[in-house]
Amino acid sequence: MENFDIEYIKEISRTDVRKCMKCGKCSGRCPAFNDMDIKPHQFVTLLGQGKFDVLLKSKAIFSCLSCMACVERCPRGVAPANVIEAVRDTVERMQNGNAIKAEDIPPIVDDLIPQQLLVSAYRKYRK
Amino acid sequence: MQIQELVLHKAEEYLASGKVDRVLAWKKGETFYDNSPAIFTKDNLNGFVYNEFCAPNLSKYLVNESKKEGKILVFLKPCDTYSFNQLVSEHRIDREKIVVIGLECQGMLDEKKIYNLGFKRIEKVEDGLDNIIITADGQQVQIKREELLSVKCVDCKSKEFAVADETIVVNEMKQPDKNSRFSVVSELEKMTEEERFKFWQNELSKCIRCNACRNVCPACTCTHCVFDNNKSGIAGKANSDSFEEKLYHIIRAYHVAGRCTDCGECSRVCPESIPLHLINRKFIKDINDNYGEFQAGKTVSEHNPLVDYTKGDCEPKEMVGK
Amino acid sequence: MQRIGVFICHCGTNIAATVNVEKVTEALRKEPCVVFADNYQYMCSENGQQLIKNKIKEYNLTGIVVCACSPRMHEGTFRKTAEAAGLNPYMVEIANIREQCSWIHKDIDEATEKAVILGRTAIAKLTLNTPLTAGETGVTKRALVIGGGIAGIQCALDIADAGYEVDIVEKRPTIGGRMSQLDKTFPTLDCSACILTPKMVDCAQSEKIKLFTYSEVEEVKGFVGNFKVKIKKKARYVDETKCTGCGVCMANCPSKKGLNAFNMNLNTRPAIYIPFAQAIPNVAVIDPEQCIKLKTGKCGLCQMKCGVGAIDYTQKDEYVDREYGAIVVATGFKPIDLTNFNEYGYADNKDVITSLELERLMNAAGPTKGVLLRPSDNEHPKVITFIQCVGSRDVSGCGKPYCSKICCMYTAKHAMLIREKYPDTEVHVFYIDVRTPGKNYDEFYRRAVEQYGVDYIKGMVGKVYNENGKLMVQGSNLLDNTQVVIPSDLVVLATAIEPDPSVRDIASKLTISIDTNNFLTEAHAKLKPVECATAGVFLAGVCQGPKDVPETVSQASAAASKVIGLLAKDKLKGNPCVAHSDEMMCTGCSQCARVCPYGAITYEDKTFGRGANATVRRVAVVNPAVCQGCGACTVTCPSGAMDLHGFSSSQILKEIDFICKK
Amino acid sequence: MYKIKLSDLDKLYKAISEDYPLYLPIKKAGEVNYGLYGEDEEVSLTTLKTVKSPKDAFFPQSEDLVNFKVDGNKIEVIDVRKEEQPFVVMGVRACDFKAFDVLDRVFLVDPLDTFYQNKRNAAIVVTNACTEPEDSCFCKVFGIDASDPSGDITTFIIGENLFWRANTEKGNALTEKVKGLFTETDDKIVAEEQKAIREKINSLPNVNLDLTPFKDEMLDIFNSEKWGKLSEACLGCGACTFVCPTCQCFDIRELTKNDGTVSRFRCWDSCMYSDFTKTAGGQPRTTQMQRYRQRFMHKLVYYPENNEGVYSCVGCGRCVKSCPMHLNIVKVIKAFDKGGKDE
Amino acid sequence: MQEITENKEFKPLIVAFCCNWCSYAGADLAGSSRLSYPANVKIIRVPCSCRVNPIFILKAFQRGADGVILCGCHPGDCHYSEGNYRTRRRMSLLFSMLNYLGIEKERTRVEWVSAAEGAKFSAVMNDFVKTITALGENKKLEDLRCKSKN
Repeated sequence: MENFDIEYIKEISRTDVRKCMKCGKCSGRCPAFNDMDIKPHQFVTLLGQGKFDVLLKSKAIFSCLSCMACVERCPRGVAPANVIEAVRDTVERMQNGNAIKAEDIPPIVDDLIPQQLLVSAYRKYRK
Repeated sequence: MQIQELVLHKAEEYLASGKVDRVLAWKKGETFYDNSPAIFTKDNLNGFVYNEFCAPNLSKYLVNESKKEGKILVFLKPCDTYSFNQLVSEHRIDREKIVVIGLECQGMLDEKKIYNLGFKRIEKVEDGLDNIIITADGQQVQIKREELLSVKCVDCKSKEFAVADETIVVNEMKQPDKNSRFSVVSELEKMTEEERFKFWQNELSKCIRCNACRNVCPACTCTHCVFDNNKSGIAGKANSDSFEEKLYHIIRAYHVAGRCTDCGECSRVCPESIPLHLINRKFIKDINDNYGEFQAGKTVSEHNPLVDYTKGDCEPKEMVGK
Repeated sequence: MQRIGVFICHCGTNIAATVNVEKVTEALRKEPCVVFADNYQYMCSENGQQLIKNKIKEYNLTGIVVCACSPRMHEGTFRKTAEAAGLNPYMVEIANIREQCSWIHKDIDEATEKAVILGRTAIAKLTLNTPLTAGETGVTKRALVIGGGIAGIQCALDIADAGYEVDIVEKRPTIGGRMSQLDKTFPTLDCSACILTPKMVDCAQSEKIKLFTYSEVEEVKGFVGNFKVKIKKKARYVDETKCTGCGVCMANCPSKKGLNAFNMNLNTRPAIYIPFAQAIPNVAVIDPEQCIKLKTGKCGLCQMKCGVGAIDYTQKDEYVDREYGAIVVATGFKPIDLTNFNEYGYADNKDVITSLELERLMNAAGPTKGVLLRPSDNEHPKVITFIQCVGSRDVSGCGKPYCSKICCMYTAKHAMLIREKYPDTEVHVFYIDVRTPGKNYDEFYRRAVEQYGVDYIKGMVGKVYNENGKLMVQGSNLLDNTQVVIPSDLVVLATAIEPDPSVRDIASKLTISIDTNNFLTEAHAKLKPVECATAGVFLAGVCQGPKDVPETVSQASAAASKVIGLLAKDKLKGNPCVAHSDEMMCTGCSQCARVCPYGAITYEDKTFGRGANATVRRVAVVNPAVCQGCGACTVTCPSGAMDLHGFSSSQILKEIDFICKK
Repeated sequence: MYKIKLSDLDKLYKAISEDYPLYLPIKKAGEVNYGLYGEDEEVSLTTLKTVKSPKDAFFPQSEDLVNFKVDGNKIEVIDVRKEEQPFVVMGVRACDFKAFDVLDRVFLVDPLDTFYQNKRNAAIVVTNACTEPEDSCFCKVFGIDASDPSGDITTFIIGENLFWRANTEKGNALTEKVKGLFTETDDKIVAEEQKAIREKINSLPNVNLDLTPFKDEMLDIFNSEKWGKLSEACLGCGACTFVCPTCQCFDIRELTKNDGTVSRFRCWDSCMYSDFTKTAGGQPRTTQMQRYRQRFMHKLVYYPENNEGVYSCVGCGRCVKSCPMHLNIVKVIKAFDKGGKDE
Repeated sequence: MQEITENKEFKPLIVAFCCNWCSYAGADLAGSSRLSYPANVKIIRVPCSCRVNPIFILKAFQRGADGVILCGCHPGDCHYSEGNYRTRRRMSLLFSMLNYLGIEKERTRVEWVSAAEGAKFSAVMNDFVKTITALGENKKLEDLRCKSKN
C-alpha cells in the first residue's frame, strides 16, 4: 500500500510548482473556471503550500476537463493540469480504484473523443 | 600492349619531348619482387618497371624532388594520388612542376605471402589479373590475387584517381567494397577494453622503433619530427618501455589524423607486421561517423576535420567507446 | 642557472591556518635554483611587496615564485613589484595555495604537502621562463560605431566632442533607430522626436562624425588600435550629394504599395521614399524590390521629376575601407515575433497590436496623424486592454526567459496618455508584476492608476477571441480569484524585445561572444559592463541587455569614455604571451593559420642556407600584435614548431613532471 | 651426438628453463622474435629468420647504464649493473652466431664493455643449422657454413628429430642436465643432411657475390657516382640497422624518474638517421647518400680494415627482407661488381 | 567521497588542465566558496583548453597520473571564441583512440566549467576522483621506467 501524502502528489504530478511565478495565465485560460471550487492556479499554490487535505476535498478535480490549455499556456513550464490529475489520481487510489470497468467502455466511446479525455474519464466517473 | 610497355613509352615520350626533365617511377630489382623507387632521365631508363610489385607510394619523394630544377613526371597508382593532393594542400609540393600520370592498379602483391606458400625456389611470378601465376620448384601454379594482396591493398579505399594529368588504364579496375574497409576496426571496437588492450599490447610490443612507418608516411613530412627533437619533451629512439611504443604510435597517428589518406604504407613497411593502418583507420572512422564523411586528399582543399569544427559537435563522452 | 626567490604568503590566516607555511618555506628552499625563501603575513601588502623588492636586489634574483592566492587576483600586482625592482615582469610565477589549496582542504598535513607540490611546480616552470617584452602598436585615432540609434548617436557625439573622428554605420537609410519611432518618453512624457532629432542633426553637422547610412559592416580585420573595416554602402539609387530631400519624387512615384517599416507596416509608402520627415540624412532611397524602373526598366518618373538630377538607377553597392582604433557595437533591438502566441490572436485580429505599433498610431507623424483610431475600421476604440509580459519571462520555449525591462513603464505611459487624450476611454492592464525601479518611475506608474484611473488587473490573459465584433479578453483576476472577460475594442501587447538579428553576424566578425538569448557578452558583468573580451570593442544599448532610453544613453557615454581613453593613447602595449614559430622546424603546412581565430598567422617563403645548399621554404610568421595567445596553433602544429610564450610546451611538460613527482 | 623427437621439444625447453632463463624464437602476433621461454609461449624453432636477430641477448635495444641522484651540490652515483646469471640462447643460426664474433670485436676490446661482456660470459649458445636456407640468404659469401654452426651446442632439425651435439665444456654441462630426454645416435644422418644443405646453399641466387672490389678499390668506391642512384629511394628509417645482427651503434640518453633519480641508458641508434653523428659542432654527414654510403662502407670496408678482414655483414638477409623500398647490401655489392651493371 | 576514505591505500593522482578564463576561475570560485575536493587533484593553468596538446595528456599518464581531466569554457563561451570547439574534436578523437587501444574510457574526461560554476567544479572533481579510485591505478599507460624502485 502506498503512502498517500503531499509528496506523493508532488511526485506523480511530475511538475515543479516552484517554477510558478503566479501570473494566473492558467486560470485566465481555463474553460471550466467557473465550475471549479479551487482554481487551476490555486492547485499549484496549494500543492506548494503542502495543503494536502484542502486539495483532497476539492470538487474541482471532477470539473477539470483535462483540456490541458493551462499546461499549453503556462509561460514557466508548470503543468497545473498535471497537479489536478495527480490530486484526482490520489483521491481515486485512496478509494482503492473503483474506476470505470473495461467492459463499460465500448458503448460510450466515440471516435472523436480525445484519448486524454477518455483516460481521465475512467477516473472521474463512478465516484 | 602490356601496361609495363605503355608506361615506359609514356616516360620516354615525355622525356624525349623535353616536357619533363626527370621521371619518378620504379626500378627492377634483383629478384621478382624487390622493385625500388627511382628517378629516370632521358639517358638512363635502365631497369624501368611497372608491375604488381610496385607498392611504394611515390608521392612523398616529390617533397624534395619538386624543389629541384626542372619538371618531373610521376607515376601514381589511384591510392597514391590522394597522398599527392594532400601534399599539395599542405604546400609541401609544387604542383606546377609536376606531371601526374595515373596508373592502373589491380592491387599490389606481398612477396611474404608468396614465400609463405612454401615454395623453395621461386623462378617467376606473372600477373594474370584475377590470378597470379607462380613458376616455382619446377611447376606452375595459379593463386587467386586476393590471397596475395599486400596489406595496404586488402581494403583498397578507391580505384579512382583523385588527380591525374593523364591516365594509363588497360584493364578495368573494380571499385572496392567500401563497407569492408572498417570491418576490422569495428570488430576491435566490439571487444572489451581488456581484450583490446591485450591485442594492441601484443602488437605494439613487437615495435622495434625503426621509424619505417613514420619515414614512409606521405603525411609525415616535418622538417624535424617531434620524436627526433630533444626540445619536444617526447624525443626518443628506443622502444625502451611499453609506454614509449604507445606514445609513439598514438602521437604519430594523431599528428596525421585528418590528413592520413589511408594509403597503408605504414603497415606495408613494418618489419614486425604491426597493423598500424588500423590505428589510422580508427581516426578516419571516428571522423566519418561523427563529423561527416571525409577522405583526405580527395581534392586539394583547406578542409581538414581536425582544424574545422561545428557548434553541434558531439561531446567526447558521446564518442568514446561508442 | 637561475637565481630564484620564493615568497610564501600567509594571507592572514587564510593560508596559514591550513598550510604550515614554515614547512613549505623549508621544503621549497631546497629546490634547485632557489637561493632564497621566506614567508610573510600579507605578501600583497605594501610591506610584503617591499620585502620582495628588497630580496630581488639583495640576492640578485632572476625570478620569483609567490605562493599566495590565485594568479587571477594578484599576478599583475607581483609582476609590477618585480618590474619595480628591475626584474622582467614575466619572470614571476604564482603558486595558487589559497583558492586551490588552503581553502578547500581541512587537513593541515595534506594541504601543506599539496602547497609544497604546487610551489615546486611553479619553481620548475619558472626555471624555463624567459624575460618577455610586450610589443607596442600605434593607435588609429578614429572610432567606429555600429548602429545609429540613440546609443550609437550619443556615443558618437561624446567621442566627437573629445576631438576624435568617429564613423557611424547604420543599416537603415537614416539614423535615429527605435527611439525615432517612439511618440513620448517616460517618465517625463517628452516628445521623443523633440529630444532625439537635435542629436541627429548634431551628428550630421559634426565635422568629426561621418555617417554611413544604408550601410553594413562587411569585414573586420586587425586588432585593438588597428582595426581594418570594410563597409558596404548599399545602392540608394539616389545621389546623396545632390538630393535635397524635397519629396517631389515621392509624390510622383506610381508604385505606392510598399509597406512602411517606419510605421510598423501600418501604412504604405512609395518605392522612392524618405523614412520620415526628420530623417538624417534627409535623402531619398529607392526600394529596388518595389521600384518599377529597376524591376522592369520602364517608368523613370522620379528621375524626370527630380529637379537636381539626383536619381541614378545605375548605382551599385560600394565598398569603403576604413581604419579604426576602437569599435562600439550598438545594434539595438526588435520586438519578438508573435507567431508562438496565437492565444492573443495577433495574427487574426487587426485590432490586436504591439506596443510599438501603438506608438506609431499615437504619433502625430504616424499613419493616423496622431489620432487614436483602431486599424480595422478607423474607429475610436472605447475599451482598450493592455497585456503585459507577452513573451517575456517565458521559459516554455515560446518566448524569452528574461524580463524585457521597459514594458511596465511604456504600458503605464500608453495607458496614461490615452486616458488623458480620450477620457471617455476605458483602459485595463493585465499584469503579473509591475516593475518600476528607477528615478520617478514608480511615481509615474502610480499616477496612471491614481490620477488617470487606469484599471490594473493582477493576472494574466488566457485567451483573446472575437465575438460579435468585440475582442473578448479572458483572463484571471488573482486578487478576487475570478475569471474576467473584458470586451475590448483594441488590445495592446507589451511584446518582449530581443537583440536585432544582425548582431549575430557582427559578433562573429568581431569575435565577441554571445549568450543564449543573442545578447552580447560584456567582459565582466559588474566591473566591465561596456567592454568586450575582444580588446578594443565596446558595447552600448540593448545589444548587451534590455534597457530603456536613460540607461542606454548612460551606457553609450560610458562606452564613449572607454573609447576616448583608448584613442588618447599613442601606443598600446600588447600581451607578450603570444605564439611564435620556430622557422627551422616549420614546414609551412598551413594548419596553424586555419585554426587561428584572429588571422594572426601568415606565411612567407624564406631562404635557408647559403650558396649551393640554399633552400627556400615556406614558413609561418605570427603577428604578435594580433595574436591573443590562445595556443590553438601550438596543438595543430605536428612538428612542434609553434609554441606559446608564457605557456610553452616545455613549461607545461615540466609542470606535469613536477606534479607527478613523488 | 644425441637426438630428441620434435614432439618432445617442449619437455626439453621446460627442462632447460628450470635451470636457466631460456631465450629462443617465439611467435607473437604473427611474427617470430627471440623471447624468454614460458609455457604459454609459442616456440618456433624452425623459423629461419627471426625479425630481430638474437643480438638483443647481449646488447639489448635499451639498457640502463647508471643512475644518479642530485641533492643540492651532491651527486650520488648508483651502479645498476647486476651480476648476470647463466642463461641459454637457443636456435641461433650460423650467420647470427658469426655476428656475435663481429660484436665481440667491438665490445670486448679495450675499453671493455662490461655490460656486454657479463652477458656474453653468462650465455650458453645453442645454434641451429639451416636446413632450409632462403633466397635472401648469402652467408656463404662471408665464409659461413650454415650447415655447421658452432656455439656451445649445435642442433640440427632433420625429419622428425632434433639432433644435439655439444661442442664446449659449457655445452657438455648443459647436455648433462637434460640428457635424460635424449637418445644417443651417430652423426650419419646429420652428415648427410649437411651435404644436402650445402648443395641447397650453392643453388641460392646470391651466394657468389664478388667482394674483391671492396678490398682493392676503396677510394674509388667511396667516390663513386653510383651511391647517388643506390640511395635515392632510401627513406632514412632504421629498419635495416635494427634488424641487423651486427649493427652495434647506440645513443646514450637520460630519463628523470618520478623520484628525481636520473637514469642514464643506452639505446640502439641508426647511422641512417639524420641526427646520427650530429654534434654541437655540426653534422658531418648532411645527406642521406652520405649516410647510406657510410653504412655499407662500414660493413664492407672500414670494419674489415680494422678486423683482419672480417666483414661486419654475415649475409643473414634480414635487411633484404625488411627494407621498405627494397634497398639492400646485395644490390650495393652487385653495383660495384666488376661485371656488374653500370649505374 | 565515502569510497575514498574506505580505500586508504590508493589515492589516485589527478592532473586537471583548466583554461584561464572559465575553469581556472571556476576552481578559484570553488576555493572561495570553500567547496572541497580531494587534494590529489592538481591543476595546471593553460590559457585555453585548446592549448592542451595530446602529448601533455600522455605525458601525465606516463608520469603516473591515474586520471586526466580537461576543463574549459562551455562551448560558445570561449574567451577566444572557438578554442573549446577545437578542444572538443581533438579530445573526442584522442580519448576515443585511447579507448580503442584498451585504456579505460573513464580515465580521461572533458568538462565544461564556467567561472560561475564553483560548485560544479568541486562536484566534477569529487566525482572524477571517485571514478578513478574505483577504477584503480593506471597500469596501462604508465611508464615503468619513471617509477622509483621501492
